[in-house]
Amino acid sequence: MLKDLLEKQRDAVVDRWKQLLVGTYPPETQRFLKTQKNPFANPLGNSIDEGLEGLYDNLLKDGDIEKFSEFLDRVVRIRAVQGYAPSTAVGFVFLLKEAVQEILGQAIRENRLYEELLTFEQKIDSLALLSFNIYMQCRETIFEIRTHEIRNRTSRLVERACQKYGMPQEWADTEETKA
Amino acid sequence: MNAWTSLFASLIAVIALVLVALFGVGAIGLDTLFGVVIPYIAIAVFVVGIIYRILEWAKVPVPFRIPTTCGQGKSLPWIKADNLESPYNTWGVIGRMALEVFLFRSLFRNTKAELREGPNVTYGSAKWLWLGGIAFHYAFLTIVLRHIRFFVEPIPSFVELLSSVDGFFQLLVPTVFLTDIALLAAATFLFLRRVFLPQLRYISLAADFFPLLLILGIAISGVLMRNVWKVDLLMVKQLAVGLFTLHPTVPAGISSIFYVHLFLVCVLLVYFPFSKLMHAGGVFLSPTRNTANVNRMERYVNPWNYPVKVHSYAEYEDDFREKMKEAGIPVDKE
Amino acid sequence: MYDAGKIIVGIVIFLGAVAFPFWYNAGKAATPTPPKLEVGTTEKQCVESTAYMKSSHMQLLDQWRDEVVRNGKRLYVSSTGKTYEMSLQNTCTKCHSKKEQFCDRCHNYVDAAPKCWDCHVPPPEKKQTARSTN
Amino acid sequence: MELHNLSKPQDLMNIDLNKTPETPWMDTPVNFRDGTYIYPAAGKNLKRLGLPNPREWSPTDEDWKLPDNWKEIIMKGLKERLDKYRSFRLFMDICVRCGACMDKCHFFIGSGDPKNMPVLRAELLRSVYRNDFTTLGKMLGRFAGARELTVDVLKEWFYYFFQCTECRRCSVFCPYGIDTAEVTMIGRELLNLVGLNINWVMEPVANCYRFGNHLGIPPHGVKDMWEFMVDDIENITGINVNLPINKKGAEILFVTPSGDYFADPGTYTCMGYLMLFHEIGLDYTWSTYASEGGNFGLFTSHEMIKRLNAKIYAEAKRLGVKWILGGECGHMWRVIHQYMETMNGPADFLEAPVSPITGTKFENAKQSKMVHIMEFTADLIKHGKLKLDPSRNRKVRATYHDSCNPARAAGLLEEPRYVIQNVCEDFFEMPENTIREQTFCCGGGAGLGNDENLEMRMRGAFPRANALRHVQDKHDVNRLLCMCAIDRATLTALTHYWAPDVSVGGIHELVANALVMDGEQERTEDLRGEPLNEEEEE
Repeated sequence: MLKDLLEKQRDAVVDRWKQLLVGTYPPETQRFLKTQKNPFANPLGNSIDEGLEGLYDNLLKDGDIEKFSEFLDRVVRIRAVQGYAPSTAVGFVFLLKEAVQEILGQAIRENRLYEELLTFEQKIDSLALLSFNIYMQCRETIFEIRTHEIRNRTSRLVERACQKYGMPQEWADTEETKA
Repeated sequence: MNAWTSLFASLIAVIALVLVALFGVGAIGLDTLFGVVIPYIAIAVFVVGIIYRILEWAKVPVPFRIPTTCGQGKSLPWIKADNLESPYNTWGVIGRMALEVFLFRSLFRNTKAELREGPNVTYGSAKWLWLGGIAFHYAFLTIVLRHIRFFVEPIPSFVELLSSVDGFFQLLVPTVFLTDIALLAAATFLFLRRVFLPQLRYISLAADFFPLLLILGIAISGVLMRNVWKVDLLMVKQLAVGLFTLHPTVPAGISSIFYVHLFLVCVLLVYFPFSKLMHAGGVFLSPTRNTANVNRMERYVNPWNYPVKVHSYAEYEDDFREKMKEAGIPVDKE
Repeated sequence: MYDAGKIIVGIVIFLGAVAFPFWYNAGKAATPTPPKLEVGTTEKQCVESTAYMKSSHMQLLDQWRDEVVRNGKRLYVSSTGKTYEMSLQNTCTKCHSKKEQFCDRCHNYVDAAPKCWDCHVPPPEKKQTARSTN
Repeated sequence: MELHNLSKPQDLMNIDLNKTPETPWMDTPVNFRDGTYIYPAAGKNLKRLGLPNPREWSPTDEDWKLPDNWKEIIMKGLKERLDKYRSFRLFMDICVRCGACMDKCHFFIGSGDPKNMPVLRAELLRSVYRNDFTTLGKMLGRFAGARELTVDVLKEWFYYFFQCTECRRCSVFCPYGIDTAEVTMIGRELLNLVGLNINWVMEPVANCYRFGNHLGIPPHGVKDMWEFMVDDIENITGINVNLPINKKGAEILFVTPSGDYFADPGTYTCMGYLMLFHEIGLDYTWSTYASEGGNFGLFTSHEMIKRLNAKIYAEAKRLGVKWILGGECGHMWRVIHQYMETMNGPADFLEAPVSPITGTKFENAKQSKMVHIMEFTADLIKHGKLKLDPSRNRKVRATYHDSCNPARAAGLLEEPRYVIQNVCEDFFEMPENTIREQTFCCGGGAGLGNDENLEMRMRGAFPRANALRHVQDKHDVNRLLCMCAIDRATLTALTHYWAPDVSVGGIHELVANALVMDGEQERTEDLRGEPLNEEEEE
């Protein structure tokens, strides 16, 4: 059974997956990410660890979508602001395929577990789609923050102006009111 | 030039220095040059160089009091102020500096116990830097002090005491000094750390590898001379005392390994004032550590303080007077 | 501000420390000449060459002690083929009878603490000299 | 690229499993991609301040329109500063690159860019210093870690010195106390000499210079804002608090960052001050001229700090007050605590501050004559001068973010905690190595809190956010308190992204919520206009 293999080799596969993901950071940073274990001194490495482990475990026990989202969020939320191309930001999900191939490839071939592998990989694909959703949410949040911030910065002024000159507040930001 | 090039360049430089001494003394017999002239030059450069560098710093004023406060500052009487981390008087500053200089307080901050995955509380890797650093510096200091036995006659009792404590375990003959091992181990650790930690390798310059390798060279030649290729200590001391009594003599036949050791020491002395090794003097002058956190309490003068262009109230009122009056804000000129 | 006073004090301390061997020696009127050793015998040849004895006698003695105490061997064959009894009292101090003028002078000069006298009794006439010089 | 080349994800992600040898940092130039740099200062702002080389330009341009003799200007400027600041000269000389600071910078931790390691940030400048000012550097060049100043190096400076929030966290861990903030400050001064500055710093500076506040609001506008708050307060409490403006002969001049009266959520804190001062009957005044406590000069040059800061003493003198009280702000307090008295003092015309309510002498401020509001309020509470009802803040489960400057430049650690614990029932500390002197920056200090830099800010704020999320998960924390106007703005963005459901606010907002005022109506709303209790929401 592929599932047994995945369970037995859990640490090896997850480690390899982490390794591949950490490989997307500059070499000087990789060691820091790998060795500093204090979650507050190294939040990035810690989030990657927790995120990938959580995802893997939930893949094995067919966790629900909320759980997947929660763990994906840990990793994607960071990568969404680290200046990566979208593909790089969410593509780490596919690296699991690579890790499985490397660690379990031989065993899969020997036991002819191709069908199970196909099913497992389909799950990984779904995970990738899910991670794209989360990525987009994060990006939207960023833009939302931008607009919020600009509004907050002068919130009182706008409010006061509206009050004083009798403008309905919802007009304050539109082109018509400026003209 | 990347870190590897720097590393190899430094290594080659140190090896070349060893060869120069071996060749100079062993092959062409320049004992006097290596035993007298170079040591005198080195001591002179060391002393003058360090004083020069310190005066260079001293010439530059500290325009502002800028302590990095690492604890509660002095404010209300019922709030406990931390005089060592945020000093509010001279004693606090002295205490803070002493902790910094003698115990490497700031480096030690790295070393809190931390909770790792799993049930065990363990220490983070950073404590090794503190440990390596402090072992290195104290071992070096002890070794220098121990060497006084070669420099003076009669030997002061504190030096004898130091040697007997250092050789406490009386392992092997001649007794192996603990500080020799500590220095070798610490310097090796600091060196390997630079080579194998990618982050640290990335920031390392030849100027970082060279002094470490040089000191390792000094330590290794010293240990070899003591425990393997023996030298005649009577002659060594004769040479050293000769230097320090200003009656230089060069006894014939001191083995080349001694001159290698001495020459590397001389290079270190000459290199010292012009390199990062000046941190030894600089640490005392660092304004973020040696200024007290009393900025609002006591006057501090910047010697080059100069008048700047400001937008005065009068100009400001001129800009807005009418509007201010309209809004009922008091104005100076009606 | 400059803190000139404090820096000057610091420099003076530094100078004092670095110059320690200079002023300490000057105060004690030390000379570069090492102490004269009195061998205490007319014998020209020690168990091994003088140069070897100078630099490595401590190791030879250490080796002798181990042979005698641990292995019960008492005879040493030197590099020249001569046989000696491995004994501090019967061999070494027979010639080097003046501990103070020989062993101590040199050992004190370079501050090397021999462990010989932890167990062994120094040669007898040394005591007399000690008394007479003190 | 053909499509089949895309088939392997690691190709797309540029993962080279056999990493090529590192390019040395000296030879890795900056890549100005959109969203990674801050917009340059508009020429008009430089002109207003009389600063050099005003022009329109963009970091993505090949040609930065530098003056022809830019190199000479920088070198002269560098020499001048080496002779004026011992800190700077020393920090150029004594770094041993031990690496203690490497992983202490929030930007490095959050972004992984090695040039964000404090040591390397400083090396950017040090390498040039070595090349032109040290014997070994001149002799050995690259072997001594020296490199020539080129346009590429200058571009690198611009990129990375405006990617440092001058938070001083690295300085806490440095065995020689090397403070990257000092290096960054000088680095920025040098850049300023050839007209390389960012607009988000220069515009507030230019505005503050002329109008007295960052947004460039004229006096009547400022007064209007304050009156607006007075109205709000009246709606909530039924009390019309007094609002003294530019009042000569008042006992105390009050100065706070303008962020507190224009920007949410600082406004609630500002209302807090008004209510507190009214309740204790303080004889004080606001000033429209010195209406800015914040001082973006700190992010420009030492000279600019002085030019902007001069207004505070000048106004205190003009109004004839006895002493000055300062509001909740971060870098403002670095300036007031560490620079003001030296730059613009001595303020002999003022008196050593004494609290008119409790009689406490503020010994620690006897020379500069300016007291931090947290000291003032803590003293009031200690003497039982305030009637407080912390249960009015019962919806708030608070944690406290030490702002960098009050923590690491003034040592103000206990006062805010004392006040918080007296006005709020549920207070939880974030993990030990992320608070007090080890506090993590909000990611937006020193002029970096702008829109174009948002992603970099989010990266830099991640270490702080991570600690916040920890107390959010563990203790249901829903309010991040801070005493800094920049924090109040930037932490809001931080929580929005990293820890939704946590709001941000100042401490005096909570003080005013809890403050039982004489003759007030029964309060049903907090200062934010939200119901005090859950039940009332329905």
